[in-house]
Amino acid sequence: MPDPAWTYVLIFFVVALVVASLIAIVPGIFTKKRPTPEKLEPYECGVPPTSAMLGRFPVRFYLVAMLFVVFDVEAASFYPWAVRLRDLGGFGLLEMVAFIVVLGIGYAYVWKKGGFSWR
Amino acid sequence: MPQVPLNLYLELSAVLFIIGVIGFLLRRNPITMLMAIELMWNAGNLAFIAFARNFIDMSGQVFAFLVITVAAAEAAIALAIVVMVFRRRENADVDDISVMRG
Amino acid sequence: MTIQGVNFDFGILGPISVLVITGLVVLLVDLVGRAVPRVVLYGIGVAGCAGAFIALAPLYGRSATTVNGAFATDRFSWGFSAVLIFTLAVTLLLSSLRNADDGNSPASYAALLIFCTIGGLIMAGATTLIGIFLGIEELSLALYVLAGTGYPRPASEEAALKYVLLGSLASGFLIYGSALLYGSAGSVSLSALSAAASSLPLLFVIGFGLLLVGLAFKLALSPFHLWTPDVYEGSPIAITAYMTVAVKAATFAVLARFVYTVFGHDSVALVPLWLLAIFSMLVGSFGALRQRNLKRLLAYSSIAQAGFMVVALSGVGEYGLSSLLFYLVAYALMNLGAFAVIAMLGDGDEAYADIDAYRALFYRRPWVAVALTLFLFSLAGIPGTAGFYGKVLLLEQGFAGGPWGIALALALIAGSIVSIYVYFQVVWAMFVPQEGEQPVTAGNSWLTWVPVAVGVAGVVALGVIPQVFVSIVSSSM
Amino acid sequence: MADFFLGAVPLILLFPLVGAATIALFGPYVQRSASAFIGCLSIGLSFLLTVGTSFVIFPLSPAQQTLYTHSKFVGYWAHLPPDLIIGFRLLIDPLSLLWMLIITGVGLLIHVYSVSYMASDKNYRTFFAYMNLFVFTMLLLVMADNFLWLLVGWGGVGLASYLLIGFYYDRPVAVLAARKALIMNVIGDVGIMLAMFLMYAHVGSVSYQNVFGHVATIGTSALTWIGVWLLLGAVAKSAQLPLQTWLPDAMEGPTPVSALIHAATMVTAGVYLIARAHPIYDNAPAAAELVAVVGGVTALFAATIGCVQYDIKRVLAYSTMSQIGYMMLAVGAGAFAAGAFHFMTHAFFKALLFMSAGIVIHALGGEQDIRKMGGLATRLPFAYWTFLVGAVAIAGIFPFAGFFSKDAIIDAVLKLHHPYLFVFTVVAAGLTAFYMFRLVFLTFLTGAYRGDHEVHAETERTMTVPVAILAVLSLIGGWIVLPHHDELSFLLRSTFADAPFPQSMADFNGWLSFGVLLIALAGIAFAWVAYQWRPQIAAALHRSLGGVHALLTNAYYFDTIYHWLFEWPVLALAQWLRDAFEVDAVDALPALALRAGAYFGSLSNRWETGYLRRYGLTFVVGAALLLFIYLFVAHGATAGAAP
Repeated sequence: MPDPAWTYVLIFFVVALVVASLIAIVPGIFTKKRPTPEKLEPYECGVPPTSAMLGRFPVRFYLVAMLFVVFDVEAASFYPWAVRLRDLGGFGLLEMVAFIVVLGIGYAYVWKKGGFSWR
Repeated sequence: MPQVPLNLYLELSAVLFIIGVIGFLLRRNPITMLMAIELMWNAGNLAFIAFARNFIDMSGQVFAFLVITVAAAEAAIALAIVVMVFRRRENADVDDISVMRG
Repeated sequence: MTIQGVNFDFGILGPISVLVITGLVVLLVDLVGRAVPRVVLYGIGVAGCAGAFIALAPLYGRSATTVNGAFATDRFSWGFSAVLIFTLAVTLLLSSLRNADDGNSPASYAALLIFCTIGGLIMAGATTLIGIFLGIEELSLALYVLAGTGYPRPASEEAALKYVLLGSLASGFLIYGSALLYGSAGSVSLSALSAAASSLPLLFVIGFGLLLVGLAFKLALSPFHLWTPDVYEGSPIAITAYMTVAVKAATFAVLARFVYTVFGHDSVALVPLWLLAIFSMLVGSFGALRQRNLKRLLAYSSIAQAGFMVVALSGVGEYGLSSLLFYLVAYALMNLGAFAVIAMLGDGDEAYADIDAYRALFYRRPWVAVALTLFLFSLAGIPGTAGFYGKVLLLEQGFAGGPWGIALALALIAGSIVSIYVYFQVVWAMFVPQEGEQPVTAGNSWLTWVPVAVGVAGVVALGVIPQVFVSIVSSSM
Repeated sequence: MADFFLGAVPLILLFPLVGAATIALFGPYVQRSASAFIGCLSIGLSFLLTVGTSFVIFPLSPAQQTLYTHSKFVGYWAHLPPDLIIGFRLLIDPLSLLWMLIITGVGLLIHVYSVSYMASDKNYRTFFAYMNLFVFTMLLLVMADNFLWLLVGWGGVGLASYLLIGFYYDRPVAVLAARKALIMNVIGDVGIMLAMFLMYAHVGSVSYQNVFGHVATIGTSALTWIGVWLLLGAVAKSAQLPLQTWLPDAMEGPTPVSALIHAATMVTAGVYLIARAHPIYDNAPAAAELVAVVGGVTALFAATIGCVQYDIKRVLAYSTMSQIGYMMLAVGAGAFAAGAFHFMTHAFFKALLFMSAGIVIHALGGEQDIRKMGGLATRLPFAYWTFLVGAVAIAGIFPFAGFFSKDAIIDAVLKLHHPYLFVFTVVAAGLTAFYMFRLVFLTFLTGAYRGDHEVHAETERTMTVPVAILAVLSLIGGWIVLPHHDELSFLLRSTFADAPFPQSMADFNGWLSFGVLLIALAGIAFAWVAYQWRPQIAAALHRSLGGVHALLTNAYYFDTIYHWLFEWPVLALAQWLRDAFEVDAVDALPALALRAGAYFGSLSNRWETGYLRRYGLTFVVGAALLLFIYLFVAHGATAGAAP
C-alpha cells in the first residue's frame, strides 16, 4: 500500500497551500496603500484595457459555445458504453436510451426556447 | 516499457492544484478564475487516474470521467452567470460587483 | 475484469425516479403547451413531491442497497430525504406567489428546483465518493442558476456570481480530497475507507481534510461561510429558504454517513470538524446581532444552526443521528415557516426583508406576527417550541461526547444565548406600538398560509409532544 | 351501561376543563347567567358520570376495582434513549372515586350556591371559570396514576386557590393572602418534586404501580426521605404545622371558595396523598410516625386558636386545620379508612358551616366579626338551624356524622398505641365542641343583634337548597359506618388491602365513644356557661388569662416568627443587594454584555467585506489552516508509522 514517499508529496501540498495563501496575505499586511486612479485600473499584461472585456464577442457566441460544450461532453458518456457494449447487453441499451431521452428533452427545451437561433 | 512512478503523477497533480489555487486568488477576471478552478479540478482528475492506474481499478477512471462531464456543465453555467453579470458593465473585475457586505 | 450485472431496485430509487419524471414532465408541459400558467407548473411539482413522499413511505425503517451497493436507503437517508422533499414542496408553494422571482421562466425554474432536490436525494443515499460528488454537483449547479433568478436585481446577480465561483473552488477541494481518499483506500466506497480511517495514514487524513473543506463550504461552517450572507440575501426568498434547509439536510446526510460508517467512533481526525462547528456557532450568532435585513439575519443564524447540528455528531454516539434528524426537522419547520412569513407579507418579493418593515406588525397582521414570533422563539430555543427540544437533544449528545462534545455543548449554549437577543429584536419590533404611517401589507395568499400553518403546527407539536416525533425519528433508524 | 360509564371516565375530567375554557373564551359574549349555567352544568355532568362510575366500580370484586383508562398518550421527556416514561393515564379505584364523588358532588352544591351568592360581583364570569378550573385540577390530582400528573394537579389547585383567594384583587389584604398561600404551597410542591426525584433515582419511574410495587427494594432510609418530602407537600397543601399560616388568611376569598377549596376538597389533598402513598408509609414507620405527630399536634394546636378568634370564617378555618389534623393523624397512624371517612363527613359539615356562615355574611352585607352579630337565630332561622346541624356534627354528637368519623379516628389511635396523641385527640374533641358552640352562641344567640348593618332576609332558593342538602348529609353521612356494619372500609378494601393494620371501623369501643361524647358535651356546656348563661365568666377568663389569650389570638405568633425568621432577612438582603449591586453591577452587566456582543458582531460583520476575492482568500487560508491541523493530527496519530 502507500509508498512512504507519498508522505512528502502531501507535506509539500500542505506547505504549498500555506505558502500560497501567505503570498496573497503578506503583501496586504505590509504594504502601505496609497491608491491612485492608475493603480486601481485593472492590470492585464501591462496594457490598460481599452474596451469592455466581453464586448468583443456578442453574447450569442457565448451561449452557443456553452451549449455546445455541454452537449458535446455529455455525448462523451457514450464512449464507455460503446466500449463495453456486448457485456452490458440489454440493460446497457435501456440505460442509454433513458440517458438519451433525458438529454433529448433538455435539447428540445433549449430549442423551443430559442437557444440555438443566432439572434 | 518503463513505468512512470506514481509519485511523479501525484507531485504534478499537487503542483497543478496549487497553481489553480494561486490563480484563483490572484486573478480578478472571473473567466480567468474559472480557468484556474478547472485546473484544480483537473489536478484531481490526474490524481484519480494515477491512483486508478496504480490500483488497476476502474472506479478512479469513472470518477475522473464524471468530473469532466460535470466540469463542462459547471463551466457552461458559470460562463452564463458571468455573461449575465457583466453584460451591462464596462469591465469584468469581480471586486466591482459588491453591493452586499457586512 | 468482467462487468457484472447491475442490480436495480426501483423501490429504493422510487423517490428519485418520481422526481426525475416530474421534472421532465414540467419541461414537457411547458414545451408542448402555450403560455402555461406557472401555478400549473408548480402544481405539477408539488404533486410530484406528494408522489415522491408516497414512494418514500414504504422505505421507512428499511435498510437496503441497490446499484451494486452504490446507493442505499437506510438510517442516513430516509429522514433527510423526507426533509428534502418537504422543503421542495414548500419552496414551490412560495415560488408561486404573485411577485416571486423566477426569472420569467417558470418551467426551467421548477425543473431546476426538482433536479436540485434529486441531487440532495442522491447525496443522502450515496455510499460511494462518486455518488456523493455527483449529488453535490447536481445540487450545486442548479442552485448557482437559481440564486441568479432574481436577475436583473443586482444583488441576485452578485449572489449567483459569488456562489458559482466560490462553490466551484470548494468543489475543487472536494474532488482533490476524494482523489486522495481513493488513493488511501483503493476504492471509492465508504465502507472500504473505514479500514484507512482506523490507521489514519497521512494520505487519508489530508484527503478527508480537503473533503471536509468542501462539505464545510456547503454547510457554511466558518471560516468557509463568507459566501452565505451575500448569497442568501441576494437570492430570491424562496430559493434562500430552500438553501437554508435543503443544502443542510443533504450535506448533513453525507457528513453523518461519513462520520458513522467511515469512522464509527470518535476519531482524532474529526477534531477539525468540532473546531469548525464551535467557530461557526460563535461567528454566526454574533454576526446576526447587528443585521437589519431579515434574510441576512437568518443567513447568519443558519451559520450558527449548522454549527449546532454538528453537536449531534460529537462523540459519534448511538443516538446522535436521531438527535440530528430531530433538530433538522425542527429547523426545517421553523426556518421555512419564517421565510414563508417574509414571502407572504411581500407577496413573494423583497418588501419585507428589512426588519424596519416589521415595526408594529402585530397591530396590522396579528396572526402573522404571532406565527413569526413562534418561529423566532423556536429558532431561539424557547421552551415549548420545537427548537427547544431539538437543542436539548443536541446538548445531551454534546455532554455525552467527551471533552470535545462538552466544548461543543458549551459553545451551543453561548451561541443560543446570543441568538435569543438576535431573534427578540425582531419580535420586539413587531410588538412595539404603532407610530406614524406603516406600509400596507397586501400579501395574503392561501399558498403561503399552508407552509405557515404546517410550520406553526409542527413547531408546537414538536415542542409540546416531542416524544411522538422522537420515536418516529428514532424508529426510522 | 357499565361500559358506557367506564368509557366516559375521561369526560369526568374533561367537562370542568371545557367549562372553564368555554366561560373564559365566550363568557364576555354571553349573559352572566349563561356563565353560571355552564359552570354548574359541567360540574353536574361530571358528578353524574362519577356517580355512574361508582355504581359500576363499587360492586366489583376487589381485584377488578382498580381501573386504568387506556393510555393513548405515552409521554416521556424527549430524551434518547427514552428512559423516563410517564403515561397520561387516569386511575379509578375506590379511593380516588371517594374523592371524586366529594369533589364533584360538594363542588356542584357550592357552584349552585355561588350562583346567587356571587350574583352582585362584577367578575361573576371569571369566578365560575376559576371554580371550574379548580375542579378540573383537583380531579386531575386525584385521578392521576403517577406522581407527575398528581403534581400537575397539585400545582393546578394551588394556582386556582391563588386566583380565588385573590379574587377581590382590589383589596390589598386579599392579594397578600393569595401570595402567602402560593408561596407556602410552592414549598410543598418542591417537597413532592424532591420525593419524585428520589423515586426516580431508586425505581426509575414515578408511576404509582412501579413505585409501590418496588417499595421493598428501595431501602428504609430512602423510603423515609420520600415519605418526609411527600409529607412536606401534604403539610403545605393541608395547612398543617408548620406551614399552616396561610389558611386563615385564605379566608379573604369569597365564602364559596372557602367552602369548596379551603374546607372540603383542596386542603384534604394532603390526606389523599398520604393515603394514596400508603405503601411507602407502611414501609417507613418513622415517616408515618411523623405524619401522625404532625396531624395530632396540629389538631390540638388549631383547636386552641379557634377558641379565641372573632372572625367567623377564621374560626372555621382553624377548625378545618384541626379536623385535617385528625385526618393526618389517622392516615399517619395507619387508619387510612378512618382518615378517608373523616374527610368525607368533614366535607359535608364543614362545607355546610361555611355556607351557612356565608348566608349570615351575605345577609349582613359582608360582616364577618362575631362581636357584631348575635341574636340572629330569629332573624335568620334557616342559617341558624343549618349552622347548628353543622356545629353538632363537627362537635361529634351522636348521631351526627362527625360522631362516627371522629370516633373512628380516636378509636384507631388508641388501638394503634399512640397514647399521647390519643390524649391530644380527646382534648381537641372537647375544644372543638367548645369553640363551635362559642361560635353558635355568639353569632345566633346571646342577646340582641350587636351589628350596625341591616339584616337582609335569606331568600334565594339556589342558596338554601344546597345548604339543606348538606345539612341532611351531615346528619346521615356518618351512618355508612355503624357498629358491626362498616360499609366504607368495605368499599375501600381493595385500595388498602395491603395496609398492615385492619381498616375496619365496625368494631366500636362503646366506652370510649361514650367518653368522647361526654367530653364534647362538656365542651358545649362550657361554651353555654361562658357565653350564654354567664357571659361575665368569659370576660373574667379573658382578663385573668391575658397572656394566653394574646398568644392564641395571634396564633402562637407564627406569623411574627416567620416574619423575623424568613421574611425580614430576605427582604433586608434584597434591599442591600439592590442598594449595593443593582445599579453598579446588575444594570451595568447587560449593557456591558450588549457592547461586547456588538463588538464581536462587528468583528464578524467586518469579515464580510463583500469582495469575492477576499472570500476566496479566506477560504484558502482556512483550508490551509485546517490541513495544517491535520498534519499535526496525523503526525500524532501515525507517529510510529512515519518513516
